[in-house]
Amino acid sequence: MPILSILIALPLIGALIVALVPRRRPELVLPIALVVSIPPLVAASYVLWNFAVGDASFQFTEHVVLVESFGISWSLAVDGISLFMVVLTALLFPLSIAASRSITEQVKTYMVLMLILETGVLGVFLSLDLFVFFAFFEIVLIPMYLLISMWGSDNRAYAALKFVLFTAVGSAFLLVSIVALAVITGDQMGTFANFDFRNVLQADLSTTTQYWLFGGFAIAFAIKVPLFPFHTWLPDAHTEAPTAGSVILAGVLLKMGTYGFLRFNLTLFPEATVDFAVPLAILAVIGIVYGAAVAIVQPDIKRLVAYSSVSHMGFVILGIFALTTQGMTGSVVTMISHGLTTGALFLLIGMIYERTHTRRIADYGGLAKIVPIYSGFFLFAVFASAGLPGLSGFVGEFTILIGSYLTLPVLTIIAASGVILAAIYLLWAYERVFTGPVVNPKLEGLRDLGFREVAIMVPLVVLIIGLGVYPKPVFERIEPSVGIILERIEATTGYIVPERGTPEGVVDVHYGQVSESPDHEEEGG
Amino acid sequence: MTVTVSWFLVLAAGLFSIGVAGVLIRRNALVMFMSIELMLNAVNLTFVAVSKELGLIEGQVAALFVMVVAAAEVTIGLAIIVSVFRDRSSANVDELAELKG
Amino acid sequence: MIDVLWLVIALPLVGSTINLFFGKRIGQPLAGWVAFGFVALAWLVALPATFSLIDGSIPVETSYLFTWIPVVGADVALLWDPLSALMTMIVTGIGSLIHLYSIGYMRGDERYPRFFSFMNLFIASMMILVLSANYAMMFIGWELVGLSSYLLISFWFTKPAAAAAGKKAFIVNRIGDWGFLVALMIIFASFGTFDFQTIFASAPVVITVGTATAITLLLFVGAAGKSAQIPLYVWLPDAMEGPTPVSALIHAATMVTAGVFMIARSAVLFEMAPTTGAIVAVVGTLTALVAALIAVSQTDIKKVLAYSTISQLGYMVLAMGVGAYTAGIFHLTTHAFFKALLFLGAGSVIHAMAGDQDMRTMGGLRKKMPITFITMGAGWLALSGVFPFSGFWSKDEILAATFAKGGWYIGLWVIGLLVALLTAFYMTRLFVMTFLGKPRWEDGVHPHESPATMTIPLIILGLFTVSFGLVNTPALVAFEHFLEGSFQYVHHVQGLSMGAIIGLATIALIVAIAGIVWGWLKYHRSELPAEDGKFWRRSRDAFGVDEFYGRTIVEPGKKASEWAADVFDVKVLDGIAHGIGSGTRGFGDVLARLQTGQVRAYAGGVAIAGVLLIIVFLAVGGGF
Amino acid sequence: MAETIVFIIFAAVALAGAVSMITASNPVYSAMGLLAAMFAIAVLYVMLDAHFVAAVQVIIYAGAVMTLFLFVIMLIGVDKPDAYGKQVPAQRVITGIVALGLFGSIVLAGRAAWITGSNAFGTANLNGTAEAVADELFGTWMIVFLATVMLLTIAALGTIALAYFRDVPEEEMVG
Repeated sequence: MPILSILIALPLIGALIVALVPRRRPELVLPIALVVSIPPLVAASYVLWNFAVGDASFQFTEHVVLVESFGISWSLAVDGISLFMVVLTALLFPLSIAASRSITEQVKTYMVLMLILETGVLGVFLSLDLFVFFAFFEIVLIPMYLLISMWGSDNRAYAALKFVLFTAVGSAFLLVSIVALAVITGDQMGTFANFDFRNVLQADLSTTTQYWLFGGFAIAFAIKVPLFPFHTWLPDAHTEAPTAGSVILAGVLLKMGTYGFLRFNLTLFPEATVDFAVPLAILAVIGIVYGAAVAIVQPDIKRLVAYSSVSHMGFVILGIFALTTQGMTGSVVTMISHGLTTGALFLLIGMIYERTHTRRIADYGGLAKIVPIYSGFFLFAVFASAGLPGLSGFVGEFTILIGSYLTLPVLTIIAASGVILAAIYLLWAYERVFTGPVVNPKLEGLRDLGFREVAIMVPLVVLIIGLGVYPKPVFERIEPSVGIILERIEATTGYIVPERGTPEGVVDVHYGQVSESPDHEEEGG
Repeated sequence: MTVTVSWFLVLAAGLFSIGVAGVLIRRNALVMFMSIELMLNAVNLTFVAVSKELGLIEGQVAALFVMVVAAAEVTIGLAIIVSVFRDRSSANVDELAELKG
Repeated sequence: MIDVLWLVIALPLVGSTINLFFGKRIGQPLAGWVAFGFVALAWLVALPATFSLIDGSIPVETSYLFTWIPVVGADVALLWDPLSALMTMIVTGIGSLIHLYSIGYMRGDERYPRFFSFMNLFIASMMILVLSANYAMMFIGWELVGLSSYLLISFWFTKPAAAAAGKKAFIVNRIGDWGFLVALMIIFASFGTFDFQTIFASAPVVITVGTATAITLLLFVGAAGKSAQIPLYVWLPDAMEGPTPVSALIHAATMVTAGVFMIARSAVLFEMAPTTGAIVAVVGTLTALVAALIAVSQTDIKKVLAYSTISQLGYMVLAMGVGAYTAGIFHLTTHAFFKALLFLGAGSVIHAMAGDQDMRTMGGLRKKMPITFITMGAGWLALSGVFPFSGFWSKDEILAATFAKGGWYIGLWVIGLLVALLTAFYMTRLFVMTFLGKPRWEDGVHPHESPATMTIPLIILGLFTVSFGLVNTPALVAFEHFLEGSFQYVHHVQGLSMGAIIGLATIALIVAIAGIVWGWLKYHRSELPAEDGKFWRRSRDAFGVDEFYGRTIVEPGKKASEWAADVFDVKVLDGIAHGIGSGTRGFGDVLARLQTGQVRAYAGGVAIAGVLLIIVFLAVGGGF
Repeated sequence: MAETIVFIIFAAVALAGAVSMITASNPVYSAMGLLAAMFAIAVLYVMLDAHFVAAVQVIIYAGAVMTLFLFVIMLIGVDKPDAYGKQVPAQRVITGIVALGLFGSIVLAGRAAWITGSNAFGTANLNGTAEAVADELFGTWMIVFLATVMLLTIAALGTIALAYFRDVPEEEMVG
């Protein structure tokens, strides 16, 4: 059963079904869209359930040749890295659709675009053919542009255009690099071009070629992530987008950038990766501190969360380019966790925005008294985002920091200060919005969360706690896939991954067998 | 002095060049159109001449296709000219500068 | 027996969850009893395991629960050794009493169940911290107690001061956590594991003194945050905005001692780094002194106790610095009893005074609330260091250990004595102003003794305050003997004769009594003495440290952020993007001028280009 | 020899017609010039054994297309004498240079490739009858032929559309 193709097709079929809803019954659109967004989640769960743990290779592979002479094929597969991105995508879409009740104009178009967007995102994470990957990468742009520009808030036209232009600039570099890579590969295989990831992987690239291609890929993905200093589209897009748009943008679209780094930059251009790791890590650390610092003084709550994304994604990039197993695994976990926590934050902001129609922090105050359930959820999301241990954010960032220190000690120590800044901007915002006396009379009598809204939040809360307390199943699936990326880098360059930083002489004391004698260290040494 | 195919070709080149000159100097859309037709004819002449030289009938077939395309083009082109003329009572192309950047 | 230890964490967590979701339905005061029940149950679970450890029937053991983060080798595992057993007893024992006390104290608060939910969460977090078998898990507890502390300080969040205090506590603690986190990175890079037993067993072989110094200094940054040492102590006085039981449990007895606990836990590493030890000792002493100097002038009863807590934590940290781990932990224990007692007593007084915390409007409460008076009297004498109350024994041990170090440590010892004098003075001031003299109550206040749920904990704590010091006297060293299991890799240096110990104790006692007499003479009179003068004013606003931080760190930081947000991001980065945009548009405008709209111009262009192309082809192909 | 004379005469007619077409100020004279050129080219086709093409040339071009041209000229009116244009002063000079340059470069480019040299021009027995052309056209080029059919249909539709939907508001036309 070509489960991955089915997975990609399901939202598209759903979009078709939604499109068939009679125009006279707009109230049916949301329930139907919600229902059709469930099958992809089921399919993704099926993939997650049947994913073989400890297997580093691609699984559920599908391969159909599309254009023989150009070497283009419909080639899909998952590994430990894309697996969770797919599940995250399939999870966040139903939630954001459910949270889109405030959309009243052209609901049908909206839902159809959301479902097409889902197909695009799933395609990005699943396709192994560079051509198809690029196609999906671009397909994602269009619905997102329309979502922002049609259902966004006041400044939406500017934000949508900025989003598209920034991303399109990156895409141009990406396209050129992909084509160049395909032609080089094809040349070496004796055909015109070849876009298949596994063939591209075999291509013999000179160091200079690697530099150029790495640069092309890196610019595209760095804009998508976004890495400092390419981040300025993000606050505008996040702020102006409708709630679901922000959730998807932060939750999965940004991950397309980091995923691209992992899947393509690191895997295809090992030499360039080793040489460019430190500059990129420096940008990442600047992004961590800068994003957090700028977030502190944002007057708009959505902008604040947007800048916090810059900071969090900086951690992800740092973890990736630390080139250690821990750092990279932590990065993937942070990608998941950031999708959950920032998704939760944007959903919550959307819920209060529906009631008050303002995002300005200064307009709020004392909300905790009026809407206690809402405040409880918000505080939870705040702490999850601030990286409180026991919740998902910490697991990823902690692993990144521990792993990155092995190769980039100074940068990592600076990056760790992002943890302090995160507490500052999040708690200060919480303080201003939720505590103190109620100053704004408009806030009196605000409705607390209803059953539907609680039902949207609960899955996220459960997953955030689950990932924070027992992340082992996730780590087990990611680690082998990350391992082969590093193995490849080790095999082709002189770089050596610091395994666990274990020097000579460490004693492995097994649980329950601790010796009482102080000269215990001689046993192992 | 025997006629060779190259004579026809040189003639075709001349006709083509005259056609180009016509497009460039005339401002009447109709005459410009005629110049284009002349250029197409020059090309046809080349096709037929080379067809003769190589003994291949395809050259003549190509000439026929060119004629068909030319006919279609003339139909549309003249219709456009007529409707533009009806709109502004002029067939002067210099007055049609809507595409000016 | 150790296999059920996880219940010590799980039980309060269950209690917390029950109160969070069903607390409203359970209602007052039953919700409080539920919370108390779970903590007491946790204490009961830990009790037999502690006794087995005391009589040596079970060894020091790690109980593995499950793997947490496999790539960094972080497991969820519990370490049951004397140190964690002691902390467990303190946290669950005193925790139970304070829960019991809160049942009465918080009566009538509309978020009553929420309060108990947070309190239970705190107990669970603290248990994670003390029972952890590795640094990673310790860090979880470390941060979670910060969370509970935040939630409880800003419990009355409608007061802006309470909300701000909670935030300040969390952020300042986070600064310390940064140090802890970096220390963890170095530990992992050096050892490849976080497991205590492995690290302590192999530390002397694996790491150099330099690495040990780096690790311990960073750990101390973390400890300074949590245990309120210079320069990170500023959050603790503000934390008094929380309900008084919270101050007693978290900000006096248990959480603030986490830093001391962590240093004691890492004793092996600290032993390897004498430089760190010296820094720790100096910082501890200075903190003790500065806090005591501020405490003497405060008029808010809880503020006095808060600065007193900082000062006493300074003592404990000093003990850690001079390597007197047992003494420090001993003081931690006795301090937990008497400071919890004092806070609960203060809470009882505040309760009686209908929420008033200003000592200047108290006085003469002795007759109105005899139980509170007597128990707080015990706390006063203990904290002042009067023989034979518990505080005397533990404080004396620290001072003796400092003296025994010799050299410039004698200076620290002198400062320590000075702090003891100040401590006795300000505690006498507090006691006299509150309970003795003439009533200075405002109109409409009718003080009364508190209900039994509040006085019973006071009595129990009072008994411990009086007697607990006797478990570790120069004659009977049961406590030290018990803790030996935790410091098996630490080499002890003992250098004082019994005569010297008794001599030093006598000096300390004399100083304490001098402080009491001084305070008594100054404050036990019909009129309160005027406390003006430069020192009093500076001391009352805590030497302006908060303002200093505001001026030098907070404001410039905010300015920098604003600059980055409003100038750099918008003008520079977005400016570049817009510049590229308008540059492209300008270039387009230039090219647009070529688009005359003249068909013949276009045709001419095509023709010229055609000619040129043919010429180029000819030239390239050699057609000329 | 006769061929040479025929060629020279009709080549001269073709060139003269072409030149008069682009120089005549009255569009009707231009059309007449083009008509002459087309007839001359048809004769040249016959010389090249392309009988069928020659016939089509006369019927389609000289007949249908030129009639259409004349019809449109009459419709628009000839009362507006056409100038050579005055936007670019040196336009005629430039045009001359471009045209000459084009002619020169084509001849130069063709010089090497053109099949000069052979005495009798071309293959003797190329049969450009309707039958031969039809064999080729409806055999090998069937699909292309059908495509041209579609093209013509579309052209017809387009013309109808242009004539039919012309009541568009003024501002939108200009917009």
